[in-house]
Amino acid sequence: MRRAGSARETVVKLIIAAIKPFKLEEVREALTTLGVRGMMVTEIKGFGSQSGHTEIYRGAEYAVNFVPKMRLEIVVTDALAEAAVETIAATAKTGKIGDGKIFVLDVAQALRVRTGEINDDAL
Amino acid sequence: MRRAGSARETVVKLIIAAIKPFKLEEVREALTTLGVRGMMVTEIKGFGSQSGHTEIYRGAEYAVNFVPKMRLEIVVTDALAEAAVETIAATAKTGKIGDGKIFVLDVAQALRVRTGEINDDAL
Amino acid sequence: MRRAGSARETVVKLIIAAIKPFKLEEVREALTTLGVRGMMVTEIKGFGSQSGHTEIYRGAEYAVNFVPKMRLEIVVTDALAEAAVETIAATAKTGKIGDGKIFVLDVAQALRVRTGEINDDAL
Amino acid sequence: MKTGMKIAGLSALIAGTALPLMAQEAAAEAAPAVNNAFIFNTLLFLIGGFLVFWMAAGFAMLEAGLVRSKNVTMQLTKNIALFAIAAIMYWLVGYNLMYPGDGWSMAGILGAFSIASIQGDPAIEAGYATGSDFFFQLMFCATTASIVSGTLAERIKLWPFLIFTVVLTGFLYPIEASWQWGGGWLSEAGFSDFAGSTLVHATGGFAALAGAIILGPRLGKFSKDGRVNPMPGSNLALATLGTFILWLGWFGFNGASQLALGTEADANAVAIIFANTNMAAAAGAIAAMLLTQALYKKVDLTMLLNGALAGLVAITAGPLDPSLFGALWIGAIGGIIAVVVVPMLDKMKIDDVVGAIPVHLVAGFWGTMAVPFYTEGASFGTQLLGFVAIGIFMLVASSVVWFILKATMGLRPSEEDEVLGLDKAELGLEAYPEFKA
Amino acid sequence: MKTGMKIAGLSALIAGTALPLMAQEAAAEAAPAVNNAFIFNTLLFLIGGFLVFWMAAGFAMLEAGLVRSKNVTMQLTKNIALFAIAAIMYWLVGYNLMYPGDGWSMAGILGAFSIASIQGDPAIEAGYATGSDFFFQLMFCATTASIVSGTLAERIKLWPFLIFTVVLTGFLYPIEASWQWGGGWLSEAGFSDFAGSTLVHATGGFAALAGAIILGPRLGKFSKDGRVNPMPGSNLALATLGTFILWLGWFGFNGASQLALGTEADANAVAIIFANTNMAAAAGAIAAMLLTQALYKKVDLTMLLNGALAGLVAITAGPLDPSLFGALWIGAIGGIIAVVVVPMLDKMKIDDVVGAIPVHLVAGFWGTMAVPFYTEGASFGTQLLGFVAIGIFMLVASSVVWFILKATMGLRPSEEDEVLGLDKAELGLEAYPEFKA
Amino acid sequence: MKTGMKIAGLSALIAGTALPLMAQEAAAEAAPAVNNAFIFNTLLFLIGGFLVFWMAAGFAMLEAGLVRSKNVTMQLTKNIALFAIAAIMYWLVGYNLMYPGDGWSMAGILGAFSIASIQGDPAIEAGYATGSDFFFQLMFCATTASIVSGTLAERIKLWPFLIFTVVLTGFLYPIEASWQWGGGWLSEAGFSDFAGSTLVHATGGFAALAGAIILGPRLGKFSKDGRVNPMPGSNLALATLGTFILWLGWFGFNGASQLALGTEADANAVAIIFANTNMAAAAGAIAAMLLTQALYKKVDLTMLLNGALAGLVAITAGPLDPSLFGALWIGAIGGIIAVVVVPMLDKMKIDDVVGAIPVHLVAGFWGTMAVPFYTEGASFGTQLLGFVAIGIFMLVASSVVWFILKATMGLRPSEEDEVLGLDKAELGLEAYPEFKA
Ligand SMILES: Nc1ncnc2c1ncn2[C@@H]1O[C@H](COP(=O)(O)OP(=O)(O)O)[C@@H](O)[C@H]1O
Ligand SMILES: Nc1ncnc2c1ncn2[C@@H]1O[C@H](COP(=O)(O)OP(=O)(O)O)[C@@H](O)[C@H]1O
Ligand SMILES: Nc1ncnc2c1ncn2[C@@H]1O[C@H](COP(=O)(O)OP(=O)(O)O)[C@@H](O)[C@H]1O
Repeated sequence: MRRAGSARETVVKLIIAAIKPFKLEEVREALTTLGVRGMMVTEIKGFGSQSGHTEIYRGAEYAVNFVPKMRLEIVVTDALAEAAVETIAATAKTGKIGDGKIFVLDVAQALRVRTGEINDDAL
Repeated sequence: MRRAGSARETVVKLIIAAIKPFKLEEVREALTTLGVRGMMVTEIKGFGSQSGHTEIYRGAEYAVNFVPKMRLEIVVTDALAEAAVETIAATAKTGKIGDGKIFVLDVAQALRVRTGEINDDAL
Repeated sequence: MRRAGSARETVVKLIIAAIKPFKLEEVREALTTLGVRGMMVTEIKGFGSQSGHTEIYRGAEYAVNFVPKMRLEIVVTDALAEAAVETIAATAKTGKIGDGKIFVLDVAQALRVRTGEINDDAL
Repeated sequence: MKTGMKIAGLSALIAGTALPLMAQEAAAEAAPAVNNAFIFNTLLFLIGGFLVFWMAAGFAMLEAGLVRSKNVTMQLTKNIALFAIAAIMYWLVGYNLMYPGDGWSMAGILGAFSIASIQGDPAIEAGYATGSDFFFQLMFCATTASIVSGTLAERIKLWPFLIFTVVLTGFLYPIEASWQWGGGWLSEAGFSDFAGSTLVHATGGFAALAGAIILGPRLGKFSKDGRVNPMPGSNLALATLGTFILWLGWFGFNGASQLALGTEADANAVAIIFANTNMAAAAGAIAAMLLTQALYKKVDLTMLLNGALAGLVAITAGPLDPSLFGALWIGAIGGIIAVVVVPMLDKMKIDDVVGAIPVHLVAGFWGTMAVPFYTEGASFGTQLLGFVAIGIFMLVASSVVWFILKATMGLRPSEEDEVLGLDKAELGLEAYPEFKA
Repeated sequence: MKTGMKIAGLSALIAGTALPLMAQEAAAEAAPAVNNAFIFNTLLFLIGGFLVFWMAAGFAMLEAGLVRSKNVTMQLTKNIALFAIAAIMYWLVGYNLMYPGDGWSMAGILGAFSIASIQGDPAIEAGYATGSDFFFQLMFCATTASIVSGTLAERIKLWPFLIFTVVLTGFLYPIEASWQWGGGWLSEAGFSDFAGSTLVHATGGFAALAGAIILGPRLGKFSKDGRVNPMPGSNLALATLGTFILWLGWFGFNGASQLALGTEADANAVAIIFANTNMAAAAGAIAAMLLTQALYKKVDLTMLLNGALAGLVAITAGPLDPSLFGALWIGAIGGIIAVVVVPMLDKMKIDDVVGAIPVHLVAGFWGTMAVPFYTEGASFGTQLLGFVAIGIFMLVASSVVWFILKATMGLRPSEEDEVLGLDKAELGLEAYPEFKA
Repeated sequence: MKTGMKIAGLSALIAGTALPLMAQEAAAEAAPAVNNAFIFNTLLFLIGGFLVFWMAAGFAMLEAGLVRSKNVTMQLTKNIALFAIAAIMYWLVGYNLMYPGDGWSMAGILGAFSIASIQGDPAIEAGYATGSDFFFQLMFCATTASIVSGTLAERIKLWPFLIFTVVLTGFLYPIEASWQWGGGWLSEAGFSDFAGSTLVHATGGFAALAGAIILGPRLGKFSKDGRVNPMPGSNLALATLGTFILWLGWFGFNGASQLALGTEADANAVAIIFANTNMAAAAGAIAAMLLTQALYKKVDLTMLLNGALAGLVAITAGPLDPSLFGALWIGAIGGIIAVVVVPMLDKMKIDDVVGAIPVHLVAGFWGTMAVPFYTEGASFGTQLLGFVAIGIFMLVASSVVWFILKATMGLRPSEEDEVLGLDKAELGLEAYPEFKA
């Protein structure tokens, strides 16, 4: 197996996106059409400008600081990264506050457990 | 949209922190005061030195290897990163084992879905 | 506290792995033997080549796009990274589709909340 | 209470047949002996009544288990509120509208408009305590409303649903039920519906059907390409509990519909009804289980639950006369109906969240038509007549109400609210706030 | 069992009123005919008893649904354990302390100290089987204890709570209840509390109130700045199920408190009680629903549940005499009380997790004071006297017990344990271990 | 129904004992008065029957709560299906096999093979309605099957389990039960088992034990190094609800096993049984609670639940004769048995998911052997004989069936399916699809 790369050699990208839950299916389909073949999805509590509306429970008001969001992690080849980010941004967008964020990180190495393939071949 | 940056140009930081669940609210408030405007929170199972106490169920002993933790992901500007890390460290600290960890990663690009703003403006 | 490092100085590695849930315990034990002292585990929905089988509910067919996976995050010293990746790959492998992926990222800084120790000492 | 007890003890004694001494005096004063039949009949109504009350909880659990978690609080709210509404409306209007005695507003068609009263001394000659009859009958009215809430779940706002319930429990149900049980034109015509396959279950089913059509399906339930998108229930343990509760309550529903326990013959009849009711439910469950295994190569628990309920609905029109074998095949066909009709409705783009239409309407039709097989005097023609008449009345009447509500206050929440879930959007209260849905 | 049956069959026959032939012999031997009233009364106690038993499950589900998931196992443990303790203590001390007959230790104030016994031949003259009375009365004792557990949830350790339960079920409840139902001084004074708005519900409420004050609120419930921080219940489906269970059990609670079913008049009374009880619950639910909608622009299901229960508590002091309309407005006011008092307690920094104090104590007060509106002979003065007397006794007595427990073993877990949750901290067992809370 | 009512009212009147006028005529026509005992006995069977039916729901909830969430749908499916199967098989074969009357195929050993029928006029001389007896007895048959499903949970495929249930409910249970309750050789021998500690509970336990041994433990339950790996139940609220349901149902299980309510003596007996049954359950719960606290320094709710059930099983063989104190210590020992035997089974590598073997088999043995302490005529020798005889029969017979099923269709799912969970693997349906397990 190849030596786990140092920070210098960037091979693939990790895209982390927080989106509105009901957009998940749409985004997944869009990315599939784009050629993305996998992702990890986590249900998270999001905190941001959208947060902070108040609810009443048994006569007492309280602030809801967290809103449910879906967190996507997608590792893609350098080549695909930009398109993937644009696709997510376009599909997840409602224009209303709370649409979410997209972050891109560098991945030093990717590996497919089943086959041992690495980097681009692993995705 | 701007080209997703290579590893060389670091624009913003991703702070990943594992803390004790009951500290979440306190940490969130402290960060808000600091000027952090958003985060992603995930309930995780933590494994570490704290782990490994034993429980008894129906007469049989078993080791509890995982303890519930809250995992925070906060993307901040380079400028704010250090203060944010210090704030989390200070607020989450109880001095008892299991207080958690903080990790800082470089983010190549950040984007706000709603507006398309990127990097510092996206946060 | 030391200045949060820029992308240039890579101190430790973050290993992100998506594996089959029933492999979690095995992998955890293998990593412990290897000397890994902590990790964060998240239950996620995985999307990949394994996905897409169909189910029937009340007479209607539907595709199951997501399969439950365990997502591991392990921060290790540069020195340990490669061995850790190999261990996970070896232990999580069943040879069947859906075994999962391993991604390695560079971490600019690590900190132990309880003690303030950083980087290698924090793990 | 204890002090009361002492008195009770005495009165009991006096009531009790004579000890040598008192005997003569008693005879002398010609003290009228106790009419035990009156007590037995009243007791049957009360036991049957609390068992049918329990069915309200059954519907609540079944429906809460079959909706998605984001709509559970709303479903629970609707179920408990609709029961409370039924309890009040049936007192205010329903009871006398359904049982006008000789006070018909339109002979055999429209009953009396007056508030129910149960106070006063026992009317021995009636054979039972008025209060026990009111209590028992009220539960049937509530059951009818419970059926509607399940079909329309996850996409109808709280208030329009509750207002419909007011009309249904105060007017629609009492009117159509008066035609038969109030001694109206249908009973004259010789219609036979022992405990209400048509009068209660199909009636609720028709109101639900009208609502489902006018309301439309849940967002995303049917894709443009005609694909059906299942939305699995969030808690099958609750759904199963609900089914067990309904099964239990049904013994009161059918058994106490014998309306008398004062003679050996009545006691024997109630016993047969209990046994037949149980057999029909069991057969419905087994039939549904085998059929889903055959059709889909796996057992579908939700269909099995529907099958048991469909078996119960099917036997409800005539639980006394069939043999156990009769109950078995009548119930089994009910179970088959559930399995077959659920996907049919999907094809027709009618979104019935819990399968109430197959179970209560279609199996109710089957049960009504099956009566003549075992019950002398019942004819297929009259059974059909009754079912169709009530069907038309309920479809028309409830459609009118649904349309008025749609035109005035609107039936559906905004798309965004529906996607978010009614619990958060309309009630601001999640049923399982700590569990990640 | 079957063999037994044969004999039973026979005895039944002999018991059965005579066939021509046997008649004379029977008469000859002056064989005393069966006292059916004895059987009816006993049956009423047994049916009422198992319905009230069921309420223990109702409290368990209601409370388990309204606490946070980290304290569910503890809440379930407390509820089943407290019932078991009540069953034993009521036998060991409570029953004869409450029903001393002529064996008062202090006339009208303190009953007899002896263990309950139910064996032996039936005491026909009593009018009912002793065992059935013991069974029924025991359930009321347990109910009183169930009320306390909800208020103090999430922050009291298991053992001090259970020890308090021992005292409450063995002594406090039996003593105050003896004053009225045991034929003590309150009944002499003319106090009227048919099924226990004061004797059971307010009593439990007072014990809970004393505990809540001495124990203090849950950590984080009230911020320094006086803000109230809601802690939403973890499972509203369970809470709703619990409410339905309580509603069902209440028919036994109030209905069987008539204590006799052997005459047409008694049967009629029980029927009226069933209907009124149901009406009061429905009215309480509707009133709470409308009021929360008006106050908060949305329906609060938890308030609706509290409202139904408050309606039930309110009618409990006098379920027989009011008309259905009377039951309606008495119950409705109960529901309003629940909605209004819950936030009031918060303002007073009294942390009542499930709203037991508004529902059982305050609505119990209302129900007690409402009796004179429909019950002849009852006076507002005496009603107030009884409520206050019992209130003082319960507040003082339970405060003493709570303080002793606090001083000796301590009532609360460590802050860290409370934050972690009692399930993990004290029981090492989560109720929903697989679900991410 | 209402129309029917009118007639009922009349018949009731005629049935009712005479008003002065009618009296003579009545006498004249020698109109046979109503046999109230027949009605009381029938009513007892029906009430007892629906209470025992409810136990099926109790087992379903208890087991659904004690398995891991990935097997909940399967556990629910098995529980409702097994009840339905029992209902059909008991009618098809079981009832007459168990109660052959004089139609034994082999005197005292093997009953009659014929289908049960309950139609026709009431057989007054029998003392009860046939349908009510069938209904009641059927529930006992189903209970036996419910016991098996819990032990074998999480690792047996649906169909082999259901096929075993067919044999168990159609043949095994009816045969062994006929030996005693059918008036067979055991009853001749003087064996005493009032409501079935051995005939129902131990019998189910033996079938479960044979199955558990042949099936083997769940994957990962026991590590090679002999360590036991607990697999905590997924929903303790459901498990507790199930226990409350079983506790409630048990009043019918034991109480109605008196089989008669037509005399003061019978009513008194039923009352004593209710009280003793409750006491034994309470004592079992408390004993288990104290013992787990002593052994493990913390209360284990699941053991407390097992303890209550073990107390109930223990008193079932003789709920009438013991004093309340007798019920207390008999039940308490039952509770202790549960706590002690659960880990013993683990040591023997027998995987009993819900603790059914300790609760139903071992506590059933204890209850059977405890009978002579209070019941005259019962001897330890005969009790042992009966238990052993039935134990051997059930162990051998069910082992044969289990082996045949293993050899033909196989009992276990693939390792991968078991790891994935039976819900997804075999049923393709999750019980809590939205909650992250
Ligand atoms: N600085 C941040 N770091 C990490 N996640 C963030 C950050 N800011 C926002 N998010 C995520 O994005 C979601 C949407 O952000 P929010 O500010 O609410 O709306 P918008 O993206 O429209 O400005 C948040 O719920 C949170 O999950
Ligand atoms: N090497 C690691 N990689 C990722 N997360 C870790 C690592 N070590 C610890 N953690 C996280 O930090 C939490 C606390 O760590 P632990 O060792 O238990 O206590 P402490 O941080 O006080 O030494 C763990 O539960 C885990 O979630
Ligand atoms: N491009 C990707 N980015 C992030 N996670 C991925 C990606 N591809 C796969 N995964 C994760 O790995 C899991 C297994 O991948 P899959 O393609 O199903 O099987 P295999 O790894 O054997 O090819 C997926 O369920 C998903 O959680």
